[in-house]
Amino acid sequence: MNPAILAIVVIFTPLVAFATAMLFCMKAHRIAQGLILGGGAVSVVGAFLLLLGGPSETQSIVWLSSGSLELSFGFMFDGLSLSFGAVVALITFLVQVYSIGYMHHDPAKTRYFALLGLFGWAMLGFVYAVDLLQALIFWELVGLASFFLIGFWYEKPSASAAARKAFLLTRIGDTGLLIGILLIINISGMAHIPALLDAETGLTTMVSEGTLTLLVLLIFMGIMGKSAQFPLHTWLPDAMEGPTPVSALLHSATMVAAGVFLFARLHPLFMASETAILVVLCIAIFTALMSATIAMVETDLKKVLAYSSIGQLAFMLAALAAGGLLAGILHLILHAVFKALLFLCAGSYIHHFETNDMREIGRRGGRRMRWTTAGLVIGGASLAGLPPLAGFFSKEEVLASLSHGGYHLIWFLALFAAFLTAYYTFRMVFFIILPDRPLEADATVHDSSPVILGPIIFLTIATVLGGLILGPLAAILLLDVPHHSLLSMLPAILCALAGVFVAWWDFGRSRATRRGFVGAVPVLHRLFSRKWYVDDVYQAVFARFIQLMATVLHRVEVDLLDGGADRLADVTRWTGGWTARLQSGWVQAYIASGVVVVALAGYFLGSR
Amino acid sequence: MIATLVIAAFMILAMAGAIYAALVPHTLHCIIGLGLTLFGVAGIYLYLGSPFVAAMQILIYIGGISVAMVFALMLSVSLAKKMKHSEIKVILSSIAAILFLAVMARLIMTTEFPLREEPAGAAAWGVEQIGHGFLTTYSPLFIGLAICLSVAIIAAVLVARREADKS
Amino acid sequence: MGIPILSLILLCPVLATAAVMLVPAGRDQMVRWISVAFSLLALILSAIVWMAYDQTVGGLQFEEIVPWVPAVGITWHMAVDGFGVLLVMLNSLVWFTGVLTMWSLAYRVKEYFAFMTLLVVGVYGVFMTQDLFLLFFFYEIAVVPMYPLILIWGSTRKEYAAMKLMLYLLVGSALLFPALLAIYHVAGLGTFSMVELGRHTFGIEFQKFVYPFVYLGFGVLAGMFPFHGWSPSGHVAAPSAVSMLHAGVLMKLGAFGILVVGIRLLPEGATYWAPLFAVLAACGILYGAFVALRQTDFKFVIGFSSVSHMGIVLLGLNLGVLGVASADAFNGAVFQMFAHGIMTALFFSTVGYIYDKAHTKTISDFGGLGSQMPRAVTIFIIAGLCGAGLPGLASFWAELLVFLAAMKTYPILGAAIVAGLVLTAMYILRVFQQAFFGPRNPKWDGLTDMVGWELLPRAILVAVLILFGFFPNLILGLIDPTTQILMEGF
Amino acid sequence: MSLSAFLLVSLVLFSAGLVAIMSRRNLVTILVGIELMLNAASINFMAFNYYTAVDPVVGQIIVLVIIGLAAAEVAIFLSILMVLYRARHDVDVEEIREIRG
Amino acid sequence: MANVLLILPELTIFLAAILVFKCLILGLSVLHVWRVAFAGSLLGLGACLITLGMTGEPFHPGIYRVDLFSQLMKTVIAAALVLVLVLSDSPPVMRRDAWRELPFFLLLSSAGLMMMTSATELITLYLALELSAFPVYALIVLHRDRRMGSEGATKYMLQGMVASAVTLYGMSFIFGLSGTTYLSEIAAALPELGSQPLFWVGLLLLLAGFLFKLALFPFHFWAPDTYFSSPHPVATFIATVSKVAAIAVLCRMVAVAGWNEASIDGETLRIVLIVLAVAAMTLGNLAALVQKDFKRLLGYSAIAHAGYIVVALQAFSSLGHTAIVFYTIGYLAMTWICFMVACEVGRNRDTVPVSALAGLWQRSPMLALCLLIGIFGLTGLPPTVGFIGKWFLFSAALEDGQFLLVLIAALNSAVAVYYYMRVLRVAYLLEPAKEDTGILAPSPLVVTGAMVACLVVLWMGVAPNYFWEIAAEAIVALGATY
Repeated sequence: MNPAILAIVVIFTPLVAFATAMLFCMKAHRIAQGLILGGGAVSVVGAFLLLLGGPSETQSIVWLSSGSLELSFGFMFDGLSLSFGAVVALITFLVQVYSIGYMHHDPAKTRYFALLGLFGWAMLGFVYAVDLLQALIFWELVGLASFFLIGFWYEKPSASAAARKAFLLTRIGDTGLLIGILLIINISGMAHIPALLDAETGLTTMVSEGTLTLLVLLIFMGIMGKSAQFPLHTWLPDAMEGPTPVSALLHSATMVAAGVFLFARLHPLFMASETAILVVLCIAIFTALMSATIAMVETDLKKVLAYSSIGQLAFMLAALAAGGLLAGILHLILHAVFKALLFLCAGSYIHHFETNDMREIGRRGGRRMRWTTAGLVIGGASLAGLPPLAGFFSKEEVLASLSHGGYHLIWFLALFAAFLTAYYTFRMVFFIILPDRPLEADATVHDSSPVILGPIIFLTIATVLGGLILGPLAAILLLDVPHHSLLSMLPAILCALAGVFVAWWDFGRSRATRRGFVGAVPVLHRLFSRKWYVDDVYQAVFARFIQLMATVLHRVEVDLLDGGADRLADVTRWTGGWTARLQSGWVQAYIASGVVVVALAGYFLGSR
Repeated sequence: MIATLVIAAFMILAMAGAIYAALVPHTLHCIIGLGLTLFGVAGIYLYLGSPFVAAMQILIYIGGISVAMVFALMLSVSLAKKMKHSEIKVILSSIAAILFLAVMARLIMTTEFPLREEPAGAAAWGVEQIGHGFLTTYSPLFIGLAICLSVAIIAAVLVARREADKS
Repeated sequence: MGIPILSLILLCPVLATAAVMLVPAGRDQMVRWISVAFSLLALILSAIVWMAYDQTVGGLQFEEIVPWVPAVGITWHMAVDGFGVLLVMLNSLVWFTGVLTMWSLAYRVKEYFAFMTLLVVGVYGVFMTQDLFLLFFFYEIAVVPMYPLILIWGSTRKEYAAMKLMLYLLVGSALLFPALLAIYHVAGLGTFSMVELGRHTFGIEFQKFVYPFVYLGFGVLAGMFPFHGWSPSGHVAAPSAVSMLHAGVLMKLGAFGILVVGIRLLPEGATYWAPLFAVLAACGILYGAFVALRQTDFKFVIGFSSVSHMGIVLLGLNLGVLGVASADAFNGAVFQMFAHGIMTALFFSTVGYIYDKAHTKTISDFGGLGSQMPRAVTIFIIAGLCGAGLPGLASFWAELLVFLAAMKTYPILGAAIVAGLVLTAMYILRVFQQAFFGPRNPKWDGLTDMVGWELLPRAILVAVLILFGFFPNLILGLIDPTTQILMEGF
Repeated sequence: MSLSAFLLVSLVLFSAGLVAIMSRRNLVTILVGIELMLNAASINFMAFNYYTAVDPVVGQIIVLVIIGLAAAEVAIFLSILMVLYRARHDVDVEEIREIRG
Repeated sequence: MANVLLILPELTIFLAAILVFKCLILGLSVLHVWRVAFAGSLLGLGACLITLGMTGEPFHPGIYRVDLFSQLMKTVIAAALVLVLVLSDSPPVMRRDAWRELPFFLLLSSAGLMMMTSATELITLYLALELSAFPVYALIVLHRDRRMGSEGATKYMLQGMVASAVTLYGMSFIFGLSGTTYLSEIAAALPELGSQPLFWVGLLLLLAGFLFKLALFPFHFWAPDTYFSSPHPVATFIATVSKVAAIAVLCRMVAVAGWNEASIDGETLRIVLIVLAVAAMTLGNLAALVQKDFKRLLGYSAIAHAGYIVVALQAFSSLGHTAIVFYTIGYLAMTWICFMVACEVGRNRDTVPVSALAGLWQRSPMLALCLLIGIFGLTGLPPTVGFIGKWFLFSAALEDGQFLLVLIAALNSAVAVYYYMRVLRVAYLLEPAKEDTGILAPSPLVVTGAMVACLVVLWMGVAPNYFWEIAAEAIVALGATY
């Protein structure tokens, strides 16, 4: 089958499902659910068929022609898009299955599933996009889907505020991306990605080093917005207001990864500019450290996972920036798998205990939920980077690429971040499985329904066997498989184990203080728990500035422009009043003024 | 020589009468002033060679119009009552009038009119020329004047009659 | 094409006005059916024109020339190029949905529909005519009925708003009046036909002198930045269908006038003045967005968003004139005219519905409306997102093209405007959050959601937005050849 | 006597008429002013007739017409004056200022 | 015989007047008198239409000229007279015994005005001016409120007589300089005369009388007061018929100076006219902004429209004159409609305040629609003749580069929108006042008159070609006199 038609099927079935669900079966929940799941299944099968079909040349048609400008719409079937497309389709389908259980008793079920369908369409459209502009379009549609999904329970004020914040911050990032793309189109006259990336005739040859850095940094601004890197990351923790499957799907595995994917897609461009790489590395490593420190003091289960996602995304970006294309992509895929697993387990707990607080879950017998706890532990271990699991392989690759790239300081800081990751992950695990108070004996805690557990189990298996995909992925990406000596792997493993030990020391032990080593330094503790005051700074600076400008211009409108016009009208009417008073009713005055004017006119006529 | 003296006298009489009529506070004196002016103007017409028009002037103007004015005055207000004559109005109006006078005088002085070689002969001034003119070339004028006078009379009568009813 | 289809389209509203006037008093339903029938007929005819328009050739088609006052050189010269076809279709769409939106009007229905259809006559006339005098003739016919419409059927501060609107627009056309006459006399061709006037090249000094009069004259109606005072208060006071026509179509009249008279007849003048007016338009975009942030009334927010979006149209026109990226600029400007027209019509139609039911327009009164009126809210959200320039809806392509041209001509200015998009998103989302999301407000429990026929007009507009959002080449194919022709001047 | 002398006399008469109209209080005296202005015009016509006119009869006919019209004018003016007096019991120009604005 | 045929219109009107006078004397009923007068005016209109095509000089050549221009103007005057008579069928606003005299005086005045249009000799012109003025003075006095009627009449008469005296004075100078009183000979002697400043001052003084009738700037003071104080039909007559005659005479006077191709440097007079026109427009529009009385408002709008007409007059071009003739026809119809509404609404009121129009759309939709068309016309908005009329007027001015003047005129008409629209606001938005909520049912004759007038206003506005052709031919005929 021609890959283009298959791609169309993969991408547009979720859209069709979304449209039919929204328009026709708002009331019929079951049909809507079935439609969306069917759409999800078709796209999974299609994506894997495409993956098995292997890379083929891109196909596109001219979508918009204005004057000399030709913007195309089509699909790229290289290794990157096929592999990530398959992962996205798979996880979307799993979350849809999971949501059946999770959203079972929610009245607006149809709208939820329809929005998932919309998201599926947007994300897959973005992954296979061939044209920068087409990528931007689906990029913003993904943002839209996240807006609706975060604000799904719109009756909760905090949810709608979070949705608005998410949309605005991603929007700020998108502005940078849009400006970058517009400049690229203006300079190169085209937006066709393969043509841009072409070594001989691509963008790099057309433009000087300085402008290329500017363009690339503008695009990175978009990535920062979408993948929640340092300046624009504050929306991701708030996005946890949305239902947990949404957090699992969008805000950990797929949507936030779109930024990293775009980075990987335009990798040659980034590599061509030194300064850009340095900037990305610094931002990435700072984000990783910052998010890890905040996660250490966070008590909300989903918030911890959110901050860990920010950290892991920073790792991927660092790897890509350091030149490790394979490392970045591998970590991207594997992280999607085990982070989705962690979120689904968290969802299962929250679904059962109706609370996000880790300690509460632990105290009320979280560990009695066999499969969920197993998933949590394995997911946590993989996140920490313990050897046999998927996380270890991808983290190893990331650290290796950093050291190969020669960025030893960044490598060292990354190691420290890995240590912190392991620490807060197992802090979370110990909170849940080793609660400070002994469990009540008769707490009737039973594990979630099979429809929730199914995806968890599948992902657990995937996390365990994750490491195996290294070979085939390298093959499909046409990259050679890197071989690391045991010695080079040692520092990563040691850090992970140290992290686990310190976590056990602070939280696992029966006599543990359960306040974490950071508790010792109250200043740092407050800094981290207030999320480095970033939100407050934004609120104080930007929000107030916008409001101020709005008030000032509102005053300008009311007094100057509008008021000015009214003043002018009053003045005219006032002069009208006075001219009317000229009409004094006094006949002799009339005649006198007539005579005077005629005399003056006579004088004027006479003098010429 | 005497003729110029006589015409000068008539001119002065006319101008003095006019100014007197304009400025005297008492109403009846104003009409008397008008009478003098009209008499002066009649003299000027005589000098300008048309005795018939001078006669008409005296007959209609002094005989008819001035007397009508006196009757109107008697009907409307007691003769003796002297209207308060406001000074400012006189000053302002005379300024306007003098302005007009100056402008026109300068113009009259500076333009040279296409004078005829010698004034027309007496024959051209006879009454039958006027009659001939009225009936042939200027017939619409004659008819129009007749209509105009009759309309004025009818209008005056209809307007000024006692109202039949107190509506 | 044999039959004079353009005059037929123009005839529809004329006949509608006449028919409505002849309907005996009290028969409101009959009045409504007449208006719907004629507007539907006009819509079909415009669709036929769209289909029959030969896009490969571009240029003026469906030409009808009838001498009107030959002694002075006025001819009934009706013809339509790419832009004309698009805007005639816009007018038909907004008219048809406008009539449906006002279906529930009960107060003095006969006069209402008479005045409204008169307005539509003016708009059709302007988009179709190629005669300078008839352009100004129809331009004023379109402005005239606004006063009685707002005065009698308006709402907040209607008398003040109606008078302000009328004075602003007529002072604008007073500026235009001598300019058009000057163009006619200086050209000395003895004809008002814009085709000949277009061929005649005017003196540079003359163009520089007259162009600002033309631009300001038409710009006032197009809601250009410093003189937009009338449009927000006009929108707020006008009944919903009138503000649909007003913001949706009337403001495009101004922009179309600038394009046809200012840019086509006075190219050098346009190039000379373009930088100043481009900066003004850019200020308009940001200014409109900022002020919209502070508004407490639905219609005011939409009013100022119209000012902001019309700023994009004017920016596009001015950038096109500068010649750096004129193809994208002109295409973007005309596309935005259409897209913004449909979007604002949708906005006002929905707000009109909400106002009819809840009788209040202040945003803070509502809250959690999503639960009571899900359909109305969804439609409003679609319109809002289109305003925020979201892909998949028509405005995205228009704004993209204009921003593209802006980036090429003035990169810093372009960047500032693209940043302005965030502001647009901010005030749109602020409205969503305050009015639609948030806890359910029991006060509005009595509100009923949109029923079948109420949904029809809004559904049509949404479908159009999405259709041209997904397939922009449908429009660009139509207007691109005309832009090429227009571009020869720059 | 030269033509301009006559013209000056008529100008003086005209200006006196203007002053009378603009400054007098009693409407009858204002009528006097109007008569003065008409006479000024007649002098002009007679003077031009005597010095410059192609056919001298024209001026005389004009003056006769003017005299006729002046009489008609006086008739209508005084009748309206009577109505005014009957309505207001005075003929003062200062009083009739109700209609204004 | 041919001569009689030439002056048929004036003759018919005079005969009708005499007939009416006979009925007056016999003391027949008001209705009978009115019916005779109305029939007479219709006959007069018929006569004008018959003689429309004829040209000739009935009396001594040069005094009284009958050509297409004068006959067109007479037809317009006759039509206006018919329309005014339609409104003056026993109007309660006049004294009961004056009802029978109203048609008589109207007929006489119209006859005088008709004579004015074709008089081409100065003194005939003056005589016609006086003849048309006297009946109007008489009519204003016959107001039922004697105080107002007498005051209004006196003031109007005073200013009228001063203006005609000034005109006469101006005529004397022109007679002196050119030696003749025939316009054709004056035009022939123009080239040398043009150099004499006294000639231009004389011409200005001559125009004073007619600018007074037109209500242009220095002589405009009478318009608001007289419109306010005179009975409604009389005000209609003054606003429409006498204005048309004034415009006709002004066109003829300016044509004397010849059109710009042959004329000498009439530049200075043009500057004076421009200044007067701008002053009239600005003063008229500004003062009207604060008016409370509808007729007084129409007075100020008449001053403003005088300014617009003089803007075209000062162009001294055939296009300008054609535009003026075209606009006069339209202006007559528009003003008549507004005054018709004033007459109907203020039937038994001494004055017609704008508040009396309140709720007109409820009291009589037909009148409201007519008012709408009339007001849109006066404002100069498209479907009506006001728009295209103003377009041609200002086009004439702009033909020789008066951009600033046209801009001022256009801005003035934009300011005028304010007070015109306030009238519509009162008529269309407000509820009728408590005491006058009765349904207004105008008589069928008035309704037909209104329909005809509205039809003319809209027809000329939308398809002006027919009227423009006639006006152009008339101006060609006017040009042929010199």
